[in-house]
Amino acid sequence: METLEFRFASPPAGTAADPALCGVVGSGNLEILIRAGDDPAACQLSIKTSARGFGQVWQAVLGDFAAGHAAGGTQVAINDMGATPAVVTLRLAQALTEYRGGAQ
Amino acid sequence: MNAPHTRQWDTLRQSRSRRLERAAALGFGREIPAERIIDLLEAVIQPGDRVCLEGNNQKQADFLSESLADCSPERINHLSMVQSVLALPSHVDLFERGLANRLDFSFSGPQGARLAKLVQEQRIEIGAIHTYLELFGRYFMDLTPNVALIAAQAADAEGNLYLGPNTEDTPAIVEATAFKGGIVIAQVNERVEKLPRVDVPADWVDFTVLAPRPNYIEPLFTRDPAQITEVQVLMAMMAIKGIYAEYGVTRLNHGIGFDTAAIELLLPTYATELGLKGKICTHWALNPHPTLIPAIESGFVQSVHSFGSEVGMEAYVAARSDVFFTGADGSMRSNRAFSQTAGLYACDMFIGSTLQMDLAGNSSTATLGRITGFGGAPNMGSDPHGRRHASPAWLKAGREAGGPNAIRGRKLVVQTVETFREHMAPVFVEELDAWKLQKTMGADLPPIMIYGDDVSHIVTEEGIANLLLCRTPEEREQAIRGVAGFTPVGMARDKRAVENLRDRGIVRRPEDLGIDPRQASRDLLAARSVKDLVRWSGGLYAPPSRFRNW
Amino acid sequence: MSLNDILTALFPAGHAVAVDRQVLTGTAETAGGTVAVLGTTDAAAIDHRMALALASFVLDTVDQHPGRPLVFLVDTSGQALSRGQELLCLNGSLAHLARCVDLARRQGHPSIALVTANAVSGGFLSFGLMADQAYALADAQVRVMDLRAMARVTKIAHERLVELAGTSPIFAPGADSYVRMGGIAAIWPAPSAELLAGALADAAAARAAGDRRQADGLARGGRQLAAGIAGAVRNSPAGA
Amino acid sequence: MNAPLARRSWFEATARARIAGLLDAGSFSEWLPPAAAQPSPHLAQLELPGAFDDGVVIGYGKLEKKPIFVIAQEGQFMGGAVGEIHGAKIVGTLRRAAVEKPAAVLFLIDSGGVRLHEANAGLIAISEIMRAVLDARAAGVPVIALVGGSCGAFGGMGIVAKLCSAILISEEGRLALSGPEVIETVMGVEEFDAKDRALVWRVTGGKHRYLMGDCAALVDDDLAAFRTGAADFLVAWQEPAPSPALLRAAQQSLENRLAAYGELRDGLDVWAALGITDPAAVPLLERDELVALKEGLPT
Repeated sequence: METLEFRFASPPAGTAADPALCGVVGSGNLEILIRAGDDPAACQLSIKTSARGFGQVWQAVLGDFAAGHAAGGTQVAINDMGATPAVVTLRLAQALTEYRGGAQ
Repeated sequence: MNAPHTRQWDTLRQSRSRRLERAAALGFGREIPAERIIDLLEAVIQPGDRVCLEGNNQKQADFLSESLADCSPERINHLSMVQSVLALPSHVDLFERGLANRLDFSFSGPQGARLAKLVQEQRIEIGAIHTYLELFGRYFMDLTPNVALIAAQAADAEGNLYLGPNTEDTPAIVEATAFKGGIVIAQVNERVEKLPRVDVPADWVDFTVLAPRPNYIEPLFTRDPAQITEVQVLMAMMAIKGIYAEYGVTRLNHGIGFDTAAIELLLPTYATELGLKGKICTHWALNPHPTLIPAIESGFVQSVHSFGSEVGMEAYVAARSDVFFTGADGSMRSNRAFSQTAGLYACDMFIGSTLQMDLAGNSSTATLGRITGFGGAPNMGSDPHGRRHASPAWLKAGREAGGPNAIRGRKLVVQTVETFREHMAPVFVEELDAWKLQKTMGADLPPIMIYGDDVSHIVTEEGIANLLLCRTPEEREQAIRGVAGFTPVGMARDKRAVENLRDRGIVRRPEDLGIDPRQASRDLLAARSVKDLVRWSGGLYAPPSRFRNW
Repeated sequence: MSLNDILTALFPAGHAVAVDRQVLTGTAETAGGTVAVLGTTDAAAIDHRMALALASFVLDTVDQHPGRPLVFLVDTSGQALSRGQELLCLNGSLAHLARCVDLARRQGHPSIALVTANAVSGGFLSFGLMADQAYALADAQVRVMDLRAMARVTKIAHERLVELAGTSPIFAPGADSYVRMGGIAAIWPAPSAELLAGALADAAAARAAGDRRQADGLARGGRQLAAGIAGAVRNSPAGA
Repeated sequence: MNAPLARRSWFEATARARIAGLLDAGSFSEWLPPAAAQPSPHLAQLELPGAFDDGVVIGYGKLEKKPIFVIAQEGQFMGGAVGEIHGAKIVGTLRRAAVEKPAAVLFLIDSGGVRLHEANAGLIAISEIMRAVLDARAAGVPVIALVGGSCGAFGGMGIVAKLCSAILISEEGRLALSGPEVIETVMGVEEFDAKDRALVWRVTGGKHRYLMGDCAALVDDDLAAFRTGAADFLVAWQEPAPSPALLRAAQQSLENRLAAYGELRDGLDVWAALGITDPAAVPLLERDELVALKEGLPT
């Protein structure tokens, strides 16, 4: 297992009432928990992943997410069981939508 | 001038007669008792013979294969084997036990690792790895069998054969062998008074043997919808909206796999919502995929011709004779040679998946330490220059590739892949493993399944790359990198060049197609379990036990 | 140690315990009076017949001898591994046995279990662990699975499991671990009438206190989370 | 035909989706929700990522306006297996139910039993769950097991299921003690061919358990069907006080069953012995047809 921490600048996501959880820690899948963070202009992420040695890929995937979405002011915790970047990207988008109350 | 040497012009026929006489001397008639099969094989097969062992994609002459492997290597050796598929352990036993030493084939699947080992130990000489059609073609040129060992469902008293729905390769094998002085031996599952239909006439068959158990048939094309992922649903949506709809693809073949199963299961839902019923996917060269049932039941499909059958689909196929090719007896007749021909010449599109793709778009399913071959994909996944008839999809693709004045069309050859496979293995690579494999195996060619210059589109979760519209090798490379996601190949893209390609519609993202990835839910699948498929079929589909959860 | 030696050591005042195909049932005399003795021997793999025989004996005791303590002697390698057994819902018969032990408790029968040799998973769950308190002889094997099999199933290196087993009672096989986890009350160096008398004396109090195993596991340092979590659930806001 | 499209599969749904489909819309509140929880440290010690909820979701809500406690195991996380935190969450919920007396506890079981990575904690936790189920029931709170997930109810959780007031099961659901793979590994493929899935279901599957009376109801693999099934069951059910008479009757019926079918090895044989004229057709029957078949059987 590997633990990774990232912080990216991102436009503010707006305030959400409740944390949101998306996905399940199953083979090739992951769970993402989004809750309010302390810096409205940054998205903080912490990842625990079963697959070692993919820090650079995570950085690229998560960096793209933070740049492409308004995810500032959030704290994102991920438990990963070998999800591919495609799944991670999809799940992040779903989790953020849910966090912001289902708004598209 | 000397008197001309009198040449014998019927050595093949004479050889055949001697073989039959040897069998007769042992007391054999045309019906061979199973327990004496080895005596027969040792009587009619000679050292150095070319033997075609019917190993198909699905149906296997397993009893004859095991029996041949049990023959004495002192009496039978130096055989040259020709067969489509090496699927069974006994297929490789022949080489390990010293009966055979040369092989021409198409696909080895599960035996790929043992085969690679034998090659490295120089205990087997591989003539070539073919596509199916190529191999069948060579049966009628320079690889005509002396003896063919085939599998049939039933024989009658005269020796006529009924092949059942899994006709597959049998007609091609028998025709090549029986009409060039060869011997045809068939294992049958049953002897009956009256056959449902005659697939092979008795005078093309020399011997039949009632096998102790029915021939093995692999349910190769059954994909459990429960295993289709959201990412595969997303890619299927993109393929349908960005390729099927845009080109109006009516005639096509789907490769095997969950990616294409997802497309089949989106036809009754997503494609119908897009108003595509009747406009796409009407005519197929395809095995009876259980995942096609919902599309058939929804009225999408007019016709399906099949390479082989699929275990459990027999009753369904028989009950949908407007769609499938069925005999007067009601049951399906498949035929790999004809269906491959249809796939090559009569289809506007092939779509399939691969394990690796390089920057030129070459794709390969070869992995180190395994020789697997590629079956029929290279036939279907190639643009046939011999095609002369037009269709809207073919013309559109041709004009995209060659400009408005193009003098021929193009087949759509689509590769659909998630950028990473399981265990984070990248699909997009700088160099295919096939090149290393070529070196270690000392082969003439790297085992490339589909050549990059045949590929028209690549679909990944990141988007669609239209290679037809690329004008330079550099553009092709950036188009491929532009959909290669977070693989090293994808991350090494020239971002400005890719954005430029996107502006020109060469690279298209889901949002460019009006698709929100968050809509990619398994709820869109017309069936989400094998049980759903059974329901769609009205109870006619009877899946094999291993696919059941009831 | 043979079953007879164990019975003699536990019940010097005498016992009438019969063994029928690995199932033992009977009575014995203790300082506190007659007790019902029941259980299994020779690492029995519990099947329907055994579970029903034990359940029947518990029900008979409840019917005929109100309040009589139950002493379970546990030697089980787990459940019978058989298609025929599963066909008739083996978990159902084991659950039935557990319900009978639970009923006896509610009807005022104190109960203790003594692991004499082996206690493994399903067999242990169905009666040994249903007693008010469980004990184990010093050389008894108590486990879900041995480490080699566990390494195979979890795909974690055997060496790593051995290493962790030295420090963590969470998965390390052995009666010691179960004591630290709160699942077993104590380990007996040898079967003895004195220890039995003490255990029977404690059983009534244990019965009244309810299931204390989480608290015991916490107090003994083996199971540091369970008690707190269960308590947090109790104290979470709102409810029915 | 659109029947498959209308269904929302229980088998496929996550624990959270099952709860959402089961209870009155919007009525569920979670105890120890992910944001307030920590994954299992024992898994972390073995270098495995945990889940915030440790694979089980607990809380309260309403079913047809009745107050309900819910326990839902997540079969996709480590096979729904019971570890220390997972088990303690279940035990805590059941103990709270015995005190607060909701109309029922709905126990959505989807588990292979003990989590081997935390084997001792898991085994003891299951024992605690067994006692807590019986305590809740003795307090008059029905505990209803709902079984229809991909992991079924196996091992200790198979025993727990059978300690509940009733089991509602789908055809896809399985209920047993040892997994077929375990039996095959130890006893050989002749004893139990785990790859013969039709056989696995004939021995452990929902239809067989329902026909044999081990499960109170057979429901379709559909969230709405489980909801309706649970609601209907609660309307009709009065939780009985534990009594020797009840267990005597159960003992008698189990003994009769063992005597009658003890030598059989396949559901087909049992169904024939039950008086079903065409046992081979049973696996293909729809739920309603099977329920009608069972109701028409000689008793």
